[in-house]
Amino acid sequence: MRHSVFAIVRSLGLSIAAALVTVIVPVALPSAAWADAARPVLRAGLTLEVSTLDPVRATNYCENIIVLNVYDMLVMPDPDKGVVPWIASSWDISDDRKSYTFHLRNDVLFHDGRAVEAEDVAFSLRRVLTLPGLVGGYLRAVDKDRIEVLDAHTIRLNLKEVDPTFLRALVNLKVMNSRLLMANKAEGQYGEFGDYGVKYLATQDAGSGPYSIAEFRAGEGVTLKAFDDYKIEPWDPTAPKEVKLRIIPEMVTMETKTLAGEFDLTFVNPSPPRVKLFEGNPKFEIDRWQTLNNYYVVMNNKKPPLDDENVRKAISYAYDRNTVMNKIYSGGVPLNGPVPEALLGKCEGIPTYEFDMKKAAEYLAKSKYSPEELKKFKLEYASTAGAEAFEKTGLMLTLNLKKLGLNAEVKNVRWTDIVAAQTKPETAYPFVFFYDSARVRQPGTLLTFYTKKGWGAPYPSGGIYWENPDVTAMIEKAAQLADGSPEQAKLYCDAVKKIAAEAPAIFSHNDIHIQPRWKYLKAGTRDGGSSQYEYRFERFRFDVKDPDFVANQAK
Amino acid sequence: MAIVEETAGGVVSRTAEEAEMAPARKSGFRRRLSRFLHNRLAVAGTLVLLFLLLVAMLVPWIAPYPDDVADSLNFDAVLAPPSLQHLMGTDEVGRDVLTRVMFGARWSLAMAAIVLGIAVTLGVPLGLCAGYYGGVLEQILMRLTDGFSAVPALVLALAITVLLGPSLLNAMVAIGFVWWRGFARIAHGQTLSKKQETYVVVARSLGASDLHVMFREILPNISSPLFVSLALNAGYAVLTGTALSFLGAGARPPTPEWGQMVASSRNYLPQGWWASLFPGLAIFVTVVSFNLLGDGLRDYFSEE
Amino acid sequence: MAEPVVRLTSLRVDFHTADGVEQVIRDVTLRIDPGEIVGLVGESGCGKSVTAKLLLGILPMPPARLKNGTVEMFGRDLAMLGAVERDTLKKHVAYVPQDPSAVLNPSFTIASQMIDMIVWYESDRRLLEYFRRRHSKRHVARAHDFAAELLGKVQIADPDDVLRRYPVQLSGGMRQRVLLAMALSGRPKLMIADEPTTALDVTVQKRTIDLLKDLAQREHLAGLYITHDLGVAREICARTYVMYAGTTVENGPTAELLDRPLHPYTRGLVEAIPSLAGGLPHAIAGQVPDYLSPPPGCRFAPRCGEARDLCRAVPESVIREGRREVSCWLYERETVA
Amino acid sequence: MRFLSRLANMLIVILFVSIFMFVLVRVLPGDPVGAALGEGATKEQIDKFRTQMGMDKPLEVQYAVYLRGLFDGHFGPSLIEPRDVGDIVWERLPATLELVLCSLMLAIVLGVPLGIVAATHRNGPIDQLSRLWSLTGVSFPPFWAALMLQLLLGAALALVPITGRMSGPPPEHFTGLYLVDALLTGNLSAFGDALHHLIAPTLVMAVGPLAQITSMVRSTMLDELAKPYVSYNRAVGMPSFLINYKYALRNAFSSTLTLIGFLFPIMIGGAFIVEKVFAWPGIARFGADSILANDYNAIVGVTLVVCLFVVVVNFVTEELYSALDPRIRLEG
Repeated sequence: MRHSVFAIVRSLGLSIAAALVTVIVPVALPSAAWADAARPVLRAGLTLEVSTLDPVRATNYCENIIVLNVYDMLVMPDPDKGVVPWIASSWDISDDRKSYTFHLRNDVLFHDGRAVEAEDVAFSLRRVLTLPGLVGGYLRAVDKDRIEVLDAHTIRLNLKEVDPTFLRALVNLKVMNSRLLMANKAEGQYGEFGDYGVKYLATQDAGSGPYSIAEFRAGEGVTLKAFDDYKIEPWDPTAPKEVKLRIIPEMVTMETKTLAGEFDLTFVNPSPPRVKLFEGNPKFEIDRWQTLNNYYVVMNNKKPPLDDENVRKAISYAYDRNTVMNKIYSGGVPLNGPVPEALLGKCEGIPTYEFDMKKAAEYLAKSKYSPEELKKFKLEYASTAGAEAFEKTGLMLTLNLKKLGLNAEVKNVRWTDIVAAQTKPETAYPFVFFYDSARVRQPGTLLTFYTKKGWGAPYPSGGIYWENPDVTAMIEKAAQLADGSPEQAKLYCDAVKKIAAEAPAIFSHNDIHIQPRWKYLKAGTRDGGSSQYEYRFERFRFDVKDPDFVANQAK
Repeated sequence: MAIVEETAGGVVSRTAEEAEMAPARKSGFRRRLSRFLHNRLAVAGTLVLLFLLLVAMLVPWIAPYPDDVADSLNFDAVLAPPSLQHLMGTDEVGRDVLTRVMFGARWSLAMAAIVLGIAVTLGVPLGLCAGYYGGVLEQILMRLTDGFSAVPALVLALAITVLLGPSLLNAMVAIGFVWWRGFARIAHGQTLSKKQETYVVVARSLGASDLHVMFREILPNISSPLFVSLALNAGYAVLTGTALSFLGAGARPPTPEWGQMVASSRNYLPQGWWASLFPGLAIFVTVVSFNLLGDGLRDYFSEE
Repeated sequence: MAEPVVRLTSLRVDFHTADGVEQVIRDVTLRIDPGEIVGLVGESGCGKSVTAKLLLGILPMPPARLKNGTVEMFGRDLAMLGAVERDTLKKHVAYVPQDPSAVLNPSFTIASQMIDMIVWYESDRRLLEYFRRRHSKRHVARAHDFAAELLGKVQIADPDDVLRRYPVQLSGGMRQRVLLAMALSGRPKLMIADEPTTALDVTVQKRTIDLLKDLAQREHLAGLYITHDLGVAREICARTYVMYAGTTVENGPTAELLDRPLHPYTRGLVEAIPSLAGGLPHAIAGQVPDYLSPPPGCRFAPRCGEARDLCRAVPESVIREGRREVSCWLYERETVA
Repeated sequence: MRFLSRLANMLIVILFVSIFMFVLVRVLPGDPVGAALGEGATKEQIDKFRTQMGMDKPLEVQYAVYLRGLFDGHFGPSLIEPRDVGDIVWERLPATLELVLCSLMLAIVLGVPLGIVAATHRNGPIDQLSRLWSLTGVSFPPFWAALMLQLLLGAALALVPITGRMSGPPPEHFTGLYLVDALLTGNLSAFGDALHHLIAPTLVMAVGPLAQITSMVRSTMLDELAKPYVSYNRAVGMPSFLINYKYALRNAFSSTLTLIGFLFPIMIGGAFIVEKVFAWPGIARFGADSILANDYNAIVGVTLVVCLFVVVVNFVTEELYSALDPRIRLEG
């Protein structure tokens, strides 16, 4: 038996050696260096799946970032001015504020080289209003049957009712190449429009934006290429000429790869302990800016004991905003009332509820419910499954409520189940923690949920079920006024004060966006005026001489 | 997993050689016990499991920070590394990891118990009937088992859990519902081999009812492989349960379930390695212990 | 007298198991002279097969351990030999195993297995040489012819047909003959047959025994024939050893030994044979002892009708009638051995 | 005949699973539409979507539509991705297959020799290690092992990529298996790239199967080595090499084949976790996401395709098994 041992050891050794070769050889092979120094490449990780590139179906931040770089709009959001001309070089508004005439630039090209025309705008608008999807909701004031193409570069849109948010909402109208889509339509239920190009757009683009889609690999990522004929803004030689976005579902992996120089920046906030890691790295710069994300705890005002104003106030006092803002989130700005100051303008005298357990107890004592009764109510705090910070906030709140003698508990619920529950006062959760990204950047949209109009919307705030006739009247009146006018601002301010006085929800804070990036990259350093518009990549700049840049580009 | 589902003689099977070399013996409890005790790893596994059971029962009294099981936040001690105060450190909201790992033993043992309870209740009678009656019934039942086996357990359990509504209890039910197929196979195979034995034939000729024969005559005689399989499957059930929790379909935070703990602490790797390392280790140790126990039981029950 | 082919002296083998040390072989002394077929008889579990395995070098150690004694084959002490030399000796040993159906590899044809063996013996224990020859058409063809010739020697009518078959396609008797043929492929000098006919039915048994006897004569084989069938032993073996519980208790020329057994155990065995003259056989009461804690002296004492106090000590073997030897306190030594 | 009846069996199993899954997703509670539309969808939009997906029709009508779809490989539109589930699944399948097959190969290549050495050197150090390994290797929670390995290999040692299938552009598409495609097109850098990316996920996926294959090979080899034909061959002086590798392994390998049939579905289950951690763009990651999002068509599509492959692999291993074992071949 003995002499065969050698044979066995040999064969075992061989297989181990083979395995080692498998491991080592690729290490030795240089990864295909297909980065070209002359064309700086921006690399970043996406933590959510990109399941469509269709602007109408895009829902998560990753899809949004791609879409807003591939498509252009009539107007461009601007953090200071609201919106600025873009494909539309100018526009006229009728006196009744129900009719908008846009004059389009005539030098804007789609990625296939065809000029953007009014017909494309009309097509895109009809498409967004016809297809199911979120973004259509922002444009619902538009009368779909009265879209008038006046000439190749002029279009008039008519509203069914005055909508102060309309111009800002136009950011959601991505202009698409109608002919390309019609040439590539698939069978569908929209008559002559087939499937409205839904299938095609899932993986292809039909835009006129600064980048076109070079490659989309489902589950892996998207590569964008600079559109050389982009005319609205001139190309800078140090702007990314190519953008490689890779889907990395695990946050920790994405951050590791960023630290390793495989990515240039992160789009989402690292968790507080990990921020330190970037802070401690001299090669990184961290941008911080206040967002317009309104964090609040929605309360179901129809569900006892939350139908009692005193109970709601007590709960508001029991909410430790500073802990949430600074320990759970990485800093923020307190939010008083449903609208952030950045949108509301100066408005003094909004009732606030600073964390104070004594006051909370006092208000609870004033409740029409006895302590025994109060104890019997089961107060569920619905936290969106997977949203860790939501859960931590809930733990804090329920812990404090327990100290007050209330029976509260955190329940992790899927997003779909939350929004489904919110549509009826009987099923709506007592508490839902959420943030509104104030996508349209106008107080009116945020305030809708405090009027009957917003009741039952499949959205966390749809489950507030609170109203006050005075507030409703003020909000309706403000909608008729010129957007941004002092009269309108005053009305919104008064409405906010009245809402805050009855504490229908716990108003928490606006968070701080934290963006770690390699120093050689100059990216947006403030809110882009609408969700994710800070990530228009053509505005990014590289320090192409930085050795780190050169080294990382090769990775 | 498959082999364990398939045959009771799975992962480390006792070999024919071992059987052959052992001279003829009178089998008896003592001898079996001594053989079991001789398998030091099996004894170690059993001790670990007993320890876990003890911890699970006594945890509210022995855990260092019993409040940390769920409703506790300590933002001043977030992700504190292991120290004398916190032997396994603290997690992302400052809860004591050791306490939560200890509480987690409850869920994992419950997972094993409930999953196997459901699986055995469903699978064994089905397998018994299939093996005992044979014919068309056997064909149908075994086709059914094949069908269930063709979809990976994790996938089917995941789908059922999600459709029932994600929760730990639903995950247990779903896994149990998926798990019966292995037991059905074993019961079926064993019943087939025992059906012709004298005591069964005698019982039948004496006019005993089918139910009596199946459950009073056959079942006790096929219980050894079932016991071995129970122990081995317990580990895999725990693994599957924690995997479901990791994917977000099982336990939800703040439930201190091990898979869920790894899932919610993984964003703090590598700095907060202790928060995901220890729950993961706990899973590993539990599963290994179940496997060792199963291995020992196989020795215990093995025929000469 | 010529050098014996096999000589076992005072063998003692222990088995180290989970339950303790089993003293399976306590004292085996055995000799086979050239051209002589020696029987080894006893109940099952007496250590006959262990003895054979020890001779063949296939007793797994551990758990087994040779505590005492020497094994000599062709005049060489096996313990002194290296593995290679020991294996070389095996070429000259024809092994006829107990269960012909289990011994042939079910996955290969008879031809494949026989050619493997023939080529291996020809390659002089060199693996590379073996592979070279095994893949050379010429060598394989030659080995094939030799295999057919061997099958002819064991009176197989259509060797080519048998060679093509898998073991499952052959009858038990056929398989046993194939094994006999294989045993001859190394041009052996010694045959070790471990109950070669137990698994066969009676008519086939008879023919196989005749064939064995015939072959042994023609090929001038010495042999050890293990059996529990005293009738078979009488037919084929010149001398016979009786083994009980790991001890060779008695030996002598087969006919004498069976006609006038000396040891009470041998007597018990002979009485257990159903005789044609009628009368029920008397089975020996009791069982082979537990090797974990065997009786201290004579191992047969607990079952022996004539046991005395003396039997608590181990009996020495004494020579009787010149050619017979027995280990029992009933007999006193005639001459100093 | 036996072949045909097995084929029929296979079809019955698939049909059974398809019916079971169809009923399951429709009977159990849960509303998928909200998930598909995302935050802030209005009630009208949800209803519109529902009609569009045909979910307002009676169950039997839905089943008819579903069955018709199955025959031409369509599973209906995905709710989370506006494409047909069939397209998504077929597009993503190669990634998962590549991962599973490579892991299986790794497990076999390492496990079989290890098992043999463990068996032939019983109670030696390798054997002790392999026995310990067979108990521990199957006990690693895959998600945890994946995270830890990722940290160790990728982050700490920076040895291998820890996400994705490729850094560079993929090779020209033939099979979708990058390794195969790269070889077919002679694209060596793509081959190296793909192989490099395979290392980490493959290691994690192979841990359990390696343990099981090792222990299976070990114990069947031990059984095999204890058989009379082995001691016979030893007795007649045949070399250990032939006995171990030619005789025993041949017989032991058939049971390993059966094991592979059982390992396959488990590995696909494991892919559901490994693909997520390693950002692997396969069917399993899509499956996990779609299941968690309650995407009816995707749940059915993914399970059916997985089931199809499991059944086919089992079929193939069984056929191979009987081809290897003359007893079955001759009796069948």
